[in-house]
Amino acid sequence: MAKTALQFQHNGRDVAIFVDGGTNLLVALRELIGDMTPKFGCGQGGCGTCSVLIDGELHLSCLTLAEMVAGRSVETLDGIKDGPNLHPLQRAFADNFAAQCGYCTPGMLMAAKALLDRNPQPSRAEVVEAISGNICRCTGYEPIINAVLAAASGGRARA
Amino acid sequence: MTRHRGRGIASVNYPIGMNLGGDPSQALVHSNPSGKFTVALSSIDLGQGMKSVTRQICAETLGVPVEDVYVDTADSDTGPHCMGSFASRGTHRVGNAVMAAAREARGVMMEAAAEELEVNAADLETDGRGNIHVKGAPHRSISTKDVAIAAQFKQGKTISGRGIFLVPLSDVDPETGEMSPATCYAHACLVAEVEVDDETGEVDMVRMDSAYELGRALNPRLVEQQLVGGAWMGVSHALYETPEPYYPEPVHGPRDFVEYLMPGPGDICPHDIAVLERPAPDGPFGAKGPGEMCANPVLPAVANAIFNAVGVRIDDLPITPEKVLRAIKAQGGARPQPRR
Amino acid sequence: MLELRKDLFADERDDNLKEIGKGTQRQDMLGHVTGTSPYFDDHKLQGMLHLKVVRSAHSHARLRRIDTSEAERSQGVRRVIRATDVPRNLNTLLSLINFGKDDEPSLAVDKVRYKGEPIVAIVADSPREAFEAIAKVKIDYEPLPAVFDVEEALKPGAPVVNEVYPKNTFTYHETYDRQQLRFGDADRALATADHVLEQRYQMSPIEHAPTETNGSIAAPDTNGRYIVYTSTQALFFSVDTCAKILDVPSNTFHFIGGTVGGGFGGKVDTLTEPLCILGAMLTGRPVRYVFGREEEMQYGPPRGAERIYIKDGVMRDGRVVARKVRAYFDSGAYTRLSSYAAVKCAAHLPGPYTIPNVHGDVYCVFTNRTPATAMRGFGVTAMDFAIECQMDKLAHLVGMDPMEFRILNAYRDGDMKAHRREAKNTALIECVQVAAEKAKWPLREEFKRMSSRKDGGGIRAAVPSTPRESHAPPVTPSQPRTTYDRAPAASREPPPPPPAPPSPPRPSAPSHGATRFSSVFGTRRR
Amino acid sequence: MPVTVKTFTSTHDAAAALSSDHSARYLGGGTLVMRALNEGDISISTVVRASDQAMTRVDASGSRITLGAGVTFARILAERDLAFLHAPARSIGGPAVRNMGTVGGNLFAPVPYGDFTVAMLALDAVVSVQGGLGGREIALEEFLQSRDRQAGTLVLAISFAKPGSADAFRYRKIARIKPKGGAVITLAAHLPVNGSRIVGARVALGSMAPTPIRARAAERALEGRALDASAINSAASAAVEGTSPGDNALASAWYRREIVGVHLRRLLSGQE
Repeated sequence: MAKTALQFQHNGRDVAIFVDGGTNLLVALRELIGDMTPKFGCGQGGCGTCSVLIDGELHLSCLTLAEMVAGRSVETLDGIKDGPNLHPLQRAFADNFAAQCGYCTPGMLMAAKALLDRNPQPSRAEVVEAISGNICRCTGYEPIINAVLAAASGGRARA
Repeated sequence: MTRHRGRGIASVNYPIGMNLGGDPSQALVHSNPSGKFTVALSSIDLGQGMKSVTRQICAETLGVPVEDVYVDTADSDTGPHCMGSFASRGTHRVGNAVMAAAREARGVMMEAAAEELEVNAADLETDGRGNIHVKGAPHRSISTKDVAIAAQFKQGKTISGRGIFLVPLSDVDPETGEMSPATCYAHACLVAEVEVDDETGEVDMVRMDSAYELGRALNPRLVEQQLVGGAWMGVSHALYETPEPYYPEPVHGPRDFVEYLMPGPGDICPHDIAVLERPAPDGPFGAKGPGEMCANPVLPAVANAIFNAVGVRIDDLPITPEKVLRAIKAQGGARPQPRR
Repeated sequence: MLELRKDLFADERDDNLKEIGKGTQRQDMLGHVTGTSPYFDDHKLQGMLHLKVVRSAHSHARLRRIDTSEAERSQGVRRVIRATDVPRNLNTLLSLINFGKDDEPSLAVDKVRYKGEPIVAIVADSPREAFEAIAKVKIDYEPLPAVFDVEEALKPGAPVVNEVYPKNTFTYHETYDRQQLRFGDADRALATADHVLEQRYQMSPIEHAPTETNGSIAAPDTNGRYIVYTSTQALFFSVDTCAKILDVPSNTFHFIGGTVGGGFGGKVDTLTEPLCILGAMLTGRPVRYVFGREEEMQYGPPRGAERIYIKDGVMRDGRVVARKVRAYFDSGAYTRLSSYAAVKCAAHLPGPYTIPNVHGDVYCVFTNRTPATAMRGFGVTAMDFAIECQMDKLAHLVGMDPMEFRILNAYRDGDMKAHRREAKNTALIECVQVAAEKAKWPLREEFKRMSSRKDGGGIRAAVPSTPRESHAPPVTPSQPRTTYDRAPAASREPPPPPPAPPSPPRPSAPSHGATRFSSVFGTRRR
Repeated sequence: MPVTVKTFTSTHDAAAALSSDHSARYLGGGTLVMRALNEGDISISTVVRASDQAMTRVDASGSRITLGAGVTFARILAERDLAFLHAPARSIGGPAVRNMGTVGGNLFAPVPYGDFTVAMLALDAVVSVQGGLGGREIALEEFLQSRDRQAGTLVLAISFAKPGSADAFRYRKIARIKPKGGAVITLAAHLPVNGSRIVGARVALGSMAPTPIRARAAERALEGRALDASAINSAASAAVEGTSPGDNALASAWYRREIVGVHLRRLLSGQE
């Protein structure tokens, strides 16, 4: 069976891969590009740990047909650092101890980034809404909410 | 429509480590020639902080800064045997094994330092900042790095240590159940406040106040992670979760995170926590283990709070709106109890 | 918000420490926030194959015929693994510590005992091709009557779930159908108590729901070994379980794990590793076996359900004088770890209280559902729910404040616990006091002054006279748990002697004149 | 066999491809079809897409509103003219699902999904479909009754009259999990008022039957009356009439029947 050629921007870099029909973006990123930051959690759209930004919008890579990102820009957690420097959200997650097992963290960070990119000063309710598609089984969400609020206010102090 | 508030409490204890003991864990600690230490374990970090807490235990025991220690977990070729990460045994069992290994390694390190400083090892102490000096004479000092280099290249010593911790297996009397289940216990008491809608049976969490006694909070931030996340899981168990909603009838089992109910970020409530420390005689620096017991008091505290709010006892988990509503209807309406 | 109460028990601690007690950043935090922490599935291996299992459509059925011929010819299929391909296709997890009998196959042989039980494994080039082959496996089932309720399972004539345990209960001490706890004379104390309250509690099963599902990747390594990346919570448990099932020395494997996306007890069972390694052995290629989310939720083991009956005697002054508990762990179709939890549960009775008469019977019961396993608070969570709801009802019954009621009954240093060990290092009273303070819950002065370190022991340190029961056999072998190793395949245990008959599941009728409460709380009867 | 992806510029060609291949499914936002593929649904072997821009068009300027089937919930939330639909759009999934999920796909989403369709049903929406033989318009209620047979047709758009006032349309999703949870039940009401009387009341319910349904008895109780306590109470008591809810993981049929009237009363009286 013929594979389909696919070109897109991955964290600002042009990439070209060949995909089988029906391949989802999560598999394409992990297995064909080698970007392991988006995780598989359900394949159903329920956990958000595979979240990526497509043209700046939050999407679930496991429910995205890889071919649909042709010519578009895909941003993953692997791309949010500024060189060796952590993104303010990454710093805030660390400062607020907002990760335990760490498996939901990539998706949480992308969901939070999608929020702050559009709304740099969100309310707590807006933060709650922004991460509502992401499941965390460890933290009870409170430190994650605090981390996003801390990153938004630019401060590092605990909320 | 009326919403009623109520408060309920529960107090619990929890045994630390595998029941009856017989669950050993081992650790290996060694230094590289720069005086940096590696802890080799086969224990698992599944988010509870195994790597971090054993790192602090090792650093404290060696007398070096935490930055000088790195914990490598879960490689069956390099990490010695460990029963596994369960039964609240990580901090207690693995922590003790790491302590034993670090103590042995520290002994060699102090001997090597003594040889370099030409003093008796018993007269030396660590400053916790990477130096070893003569007690009462801080100027007669050598860095752990220089000790490591000397041990490796001059003295031919390995700065390393082996540790194991084993609580011997207890017998169980089949007739009376006489046994030694655990060597120490953590404790907790939690107050839950809820609001119950008497027309729909919906229960909202209002707040929680709690006290947890954990022997020693080796790292208060990690303890907080467990207690906050664990209480969330307790609420989840109390009000939401089940893979068999019609148990024991095996029907309508959830298949995804929409059907499997767990509180979302909009369902959480403030939780004020106090941590008490009554050191366990056999815990590493007195520590017990907060990981498992943190959820337990929440379930009954929530059930008891619902009774206080509307006067119904739900003895069947999870306490769904349906069960609350059925019980309210069966008693002819909400019967709020005296406000506590 | 977390507050450290350093003022309490300060005389028992040396707080002059350098690293301990600091809120040091987690060693793994940088890895977590950069997405570089290595989970098992983050290993990309050349030419990886994908393993999926065919699961039973029935809760209980005989397997008449399994036809895999069409599946074997299906596109992309590298290997179909059947029960006969598994070297030692019968295991129980705790056999590593000599506890229990092998009762569970990796792939079902003659019958299936729960819906979703693995029957055949498919190893294919892609997940899609594995799914297509699964649809081509033809299984001829003969459905059998199933039992789902723990008390139904104990009735005579109930369907036998697992022939290794024909009474549908785990066998303790090679004889008993339950773990007992006997301390004092609960029946006599109940007869003289001011109030008696008997209640039924039901804990639901719980899914661990870690964000990372169970899984492993196994690959042939150099020099005839196999490298295995795994989500296990217990590395050597998994190594040794695989060595036993695959009948090879444990150093055949190089297991790598240690960074796991949540477990909560759901990753102790070595669910994927044996078949994954077998797939690698049979194909000579790397094989990946990862649970889908629905598989994780429905066929991955849950925290087991528990049904608990508690009958308490309490005096008007609030002292609990007797506690009688009967608990049933719903183990599902196989033992896994439920047998262990029942002993832990018995040890936990009667909760953190000093009660002079305690009587416990804890059963591990087999039903036709997904086998249960450990979960956070294993053996205790459900019992704490039951005990603490019961304590609240008792306080209400005698008209006491529930906090003060707990302080009154709390165990203290020097007290004798029901498993006949002295209580030491207790701190329940202080927890209640501090929680009350935090919650602004008023306590009377005398209760504020009470202490775990005062007024324990003395008469409370005694082991009360405990009547022997007539049904008990004269010989009482000790717990058959001794070593961590595996017995040679030849030395299978002989069939066990018939277990003692289960006690009747229904509460016995009131037999004395004290004030009683029916099982519906608050309905007073004479 | 790998899946074949066929992308067409014309909806006509896409519809023809769909109707000629029983293993073909139309891929909208991916939340249904990609999930099915991920979970091993081998009945799907062809995925059909259409790049026609009409599929993503929003026409909200006049009194009749038309939403292309490919319009996402995020897009609706970005349209000020569609403010009355923001509550149902926001009740779908989390932000990522709203960026992906479409109005057309929601018509096919089984319980406990498909909340937006409940809102559409209360607005008497009409579905434009393109079959193998041609296009036609079907009332949404009729479309839902025959939904199982619609897999081979391509939904192009959905249209409905804009409510006369912001107050005339009400929507509420009862979920256990906040802010994103599956529906226990979903309620939508369109109550156009002429003078002080309701004319053409529409009440739609989700999770009270296998597909969203209209609560006709509740509608009758409101028709021609002012929206006062008495009318609201009659509608609330009648809400359960004609429904056939099922048990599922989120709630039982019993519970749904018990609370549907309570929540309808709260919705109509503006209570939380």
